[in-house]
Amino acid sequence: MMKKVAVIGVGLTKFGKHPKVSSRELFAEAAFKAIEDAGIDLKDVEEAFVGSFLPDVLEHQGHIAPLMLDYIGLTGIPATHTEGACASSGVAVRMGYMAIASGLRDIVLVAGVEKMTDFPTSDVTEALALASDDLFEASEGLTFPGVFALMAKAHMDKYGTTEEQMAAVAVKNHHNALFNPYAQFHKEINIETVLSSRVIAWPLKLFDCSPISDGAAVIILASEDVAKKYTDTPVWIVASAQASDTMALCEREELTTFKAARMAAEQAYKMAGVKPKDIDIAEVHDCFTIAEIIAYEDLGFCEKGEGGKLIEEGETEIGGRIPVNTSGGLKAKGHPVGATGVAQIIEVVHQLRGEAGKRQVDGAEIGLTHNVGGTGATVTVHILRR
Amino acid sequence: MMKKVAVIGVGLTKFGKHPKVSSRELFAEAAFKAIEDAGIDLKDVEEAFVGSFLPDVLEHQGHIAPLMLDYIGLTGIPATHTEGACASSGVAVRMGYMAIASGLRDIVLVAGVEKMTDFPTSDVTEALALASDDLFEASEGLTFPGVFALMAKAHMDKYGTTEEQMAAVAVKNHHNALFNPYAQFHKEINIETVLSSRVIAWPLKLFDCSPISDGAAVIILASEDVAKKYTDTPVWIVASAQASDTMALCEREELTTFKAARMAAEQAYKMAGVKPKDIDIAEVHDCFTIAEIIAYEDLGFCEKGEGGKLIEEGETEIGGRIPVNTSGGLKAKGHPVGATGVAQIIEVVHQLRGEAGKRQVDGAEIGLTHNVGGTGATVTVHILRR
Amino acid sequence: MEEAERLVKKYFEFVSEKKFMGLKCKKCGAYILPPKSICKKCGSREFEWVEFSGKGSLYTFTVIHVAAKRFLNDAPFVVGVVQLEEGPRITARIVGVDPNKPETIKTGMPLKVTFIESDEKVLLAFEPEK
Amino acid sequence: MEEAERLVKKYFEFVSEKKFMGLKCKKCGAYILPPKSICKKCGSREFEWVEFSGKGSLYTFTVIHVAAKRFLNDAPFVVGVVQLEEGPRITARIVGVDPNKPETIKTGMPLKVTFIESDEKVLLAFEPEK
Ligand SMILES: [Zn+2]
Ligand SMILES: [Zn+2]
Repeated sequence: MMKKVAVIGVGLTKFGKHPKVSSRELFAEAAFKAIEDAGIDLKDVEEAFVGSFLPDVLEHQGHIAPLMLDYIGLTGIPATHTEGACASSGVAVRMGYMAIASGLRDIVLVAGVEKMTDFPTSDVTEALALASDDLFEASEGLTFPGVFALMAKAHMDKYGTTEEQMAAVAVKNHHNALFNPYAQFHKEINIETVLSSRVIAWPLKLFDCSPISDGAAVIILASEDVAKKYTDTPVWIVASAQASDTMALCEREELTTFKAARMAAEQAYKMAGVKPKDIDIAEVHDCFTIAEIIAYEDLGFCEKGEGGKLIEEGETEIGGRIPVNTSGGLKAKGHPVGATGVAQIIEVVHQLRGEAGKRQVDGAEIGLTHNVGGTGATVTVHILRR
Repeated sequence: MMKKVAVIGVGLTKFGKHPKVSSRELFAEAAFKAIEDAGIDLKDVEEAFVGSFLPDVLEHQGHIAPLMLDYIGLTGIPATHTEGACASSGVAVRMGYMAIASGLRDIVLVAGVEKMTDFPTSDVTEALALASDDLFEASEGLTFPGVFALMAKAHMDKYGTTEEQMAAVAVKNHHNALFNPYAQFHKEINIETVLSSRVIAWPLKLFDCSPISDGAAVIILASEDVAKKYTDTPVWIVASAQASDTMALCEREELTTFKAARMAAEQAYKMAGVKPKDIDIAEVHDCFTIAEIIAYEDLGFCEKGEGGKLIEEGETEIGGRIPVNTSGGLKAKGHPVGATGVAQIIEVVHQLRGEAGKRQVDGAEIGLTHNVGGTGATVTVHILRR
Repeated sequence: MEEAERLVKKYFEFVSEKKFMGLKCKKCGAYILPPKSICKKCGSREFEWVEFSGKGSLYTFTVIHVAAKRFLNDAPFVVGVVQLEEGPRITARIVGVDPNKPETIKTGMPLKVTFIESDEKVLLAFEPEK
Repeated sequence: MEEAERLVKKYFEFVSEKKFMGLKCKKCGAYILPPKSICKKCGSREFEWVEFSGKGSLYTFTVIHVAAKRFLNDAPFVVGVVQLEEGPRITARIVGVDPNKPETIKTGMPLKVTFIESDEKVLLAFEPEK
């Protein structure tokens, strides 16, 4: 009953520092690339969804969806801003998917954007803490890295996960980013780099954390009929799932897993009719290294508690059993929070089209994206297929 | 092809000052009322949309959709925060409508919430200016009342609209609010009250402006089959439309009309198969008195330029040809910005069910809501029918 | 009904008086913290305020070195999730331990409630049970 | 292409140097302000920076009495939309008029560009053409 949905165009800015460049300009760069890539005319876009987390707090600008669209000369159509912390644009992708799957629209633009680097680190730290429960957790001094540190410690206690295993995630992702021209970092690191970096929220150190970044990512979604008119290489979104959980960590049954990720993954696998072993590549939400290890487990790439071993054994490297974060991930590609969900989709599209250059995974046919909002209170999972 | 969508439950908090009451608590009060009114079980809700403008800036809390849902004990389901300035929850209603019209969901919760009164007025003024173009207009000192003042002056110049006509909007809406137990103000005023109040942004005075308010509004939407199971008096959403425009006023062709309102209204009338003259009651976005006068014209209740005359002649009073803002409107019911779009739907539901008490419009069958985001860069129009 | 929702404000009023209070479900007897508008166990919305024993154990913790602006002067400090005797867990500052020696802080260690002042407010905290 | 997008920053650099510059579409010749990444008239994305004459007329205006925090010290002040000779309109401070006598400020009155300092920044402003 639901219609098929294709990604027919993608556009990214380089992630990293863009001093004094406003978010509307980052958006425009990515949007024009995506429109050109799709081969559509600007006026063909019928509706738009823009994911962004903190444009009001950081850049002093609210109501950004029509503002962004206007900056590329596109007014009139419905333009909606979705916010789900670091999953703001994963949520936008799902809204765009719904608009087309329902038969309401034929061509939809979905964007993610965030401008973060023109502000002092303590301001950004304070701002990111808005993604945790302000009354009961942030108010006690818990920061956003702190949230994941609490989970890292719980995972270490329960499964014996080590700081070296976490560091290995950063090493792999920095290596992958070497081959991604859009990545913020192009610098190989080793386990020692991570272990000897300064502590941010023990046991997490600077190199366990994704950086503060600016960037925008835009995709053009289309219905089946329209997709076939514009491209011979559509990439199909075969599952779009979203789940929620408590905001406060103290209310979770367990602190070694994201329940919302497990729920969204289960729904997505069912919707796509595939199993974890069928996934060829995955872009997962490694905002902190521990998050990638937990993602392996939540997505069924390994058993619960085996995530540390999976990275240690190289199974998630390019060339391994299930390459994860070929783009460099949030850790090395960069993490302009609102842009991440769409950027993950773009990396999978590049891989499934065979356009990923030196980081290409041969024969990749099915890819998955996993976008975690804030403390894990929102998670979206998408499965794409060429 | 799209399925029919009904409103089967509504819940409101009183609008006004709720010192130190957090937005999650306001939400909970409205949500439980709506769930009880619908007669459903909490667990029947399949998805939720929460509209809010500035929870991060004002209340220091981001990622509010899952947070709110968790506070009423509802985790797991997708929970999405939409932001469209003062149309944040008008947009949420449209997302909820889409989720059901598409056949994806049978029961959806749609909320609007805003907590504004615990903060100094200059902070709130600064915050509300986030709804205008920060780089090119707010940065020059233009405030949010200032945006509507620019339009008021243009309307006065072009059509001879008077300060007395604008004042009459406030007088009517304060009168209507006398009979609305949820309204912030229960105080009759007269033309002189408005004209003699202090200037906020000339020619707009204090009583031309809607107040700063706290409040929450929740509705339960259902598909046709499910609606019939729960209620004998469903109210159908027969049109849901949204349009966008430039953010900056200086880029608009005209400053005496909201193009996005005209576009959304045209689509809504077409979708519902009705004409302006068929509308029995309307809740329109009177954030400032001039906005209601322009709304009359944009919605086709009178010719362009005749809005001032329409209020002057009493046509929009209860008992007039087309009663507008029977609830008291934003002006007297209050305007917790993110809650307004859903609250408008609720007033129309009360009227169409015949539950509006002393402000009831006899025999009302078709109602319209008109929710303007920020400078008019987003407008949603909904048409409901009993 | 409106008053029943105002639980968060009440909770923090207790904290500011250095009282560690929580909710108890009138229907099923479950203890609830942080305050919620509904008992997740049984769906009841009838509660009473009860004083918690303040006893618990350390479930997990972190040491914050890079703090948000309002807590810059406190860093480094320990934040932990505390398993309370009554059933719920709560996130709080952990004091009386050395933030510079995290290896000496043991999950599972017994704790008792205390209160500290930071950011001009009273914060909930726990310290090792002697 | 990436550089072509950085128009906003450039515009404000000009303003800070007290130069009133705008875009001119290389294809259709339309003047564009505020800067946009595309010409709305013809869809072109090729522009050149040109100095605007700074002449225009008052299209509409307001007097801000209750200002945002950063402009509290400026109030009351006049903000107007100015119809520029080149075609576009721009929102700016209007100076050289009496904010306490709005009835003396006439829409349609001829204006010329000037610059003022407020909030530690240079702001675009217009004043009556003598
Ligand atoms: Zn209970
Ligand atoms: Zn042109």
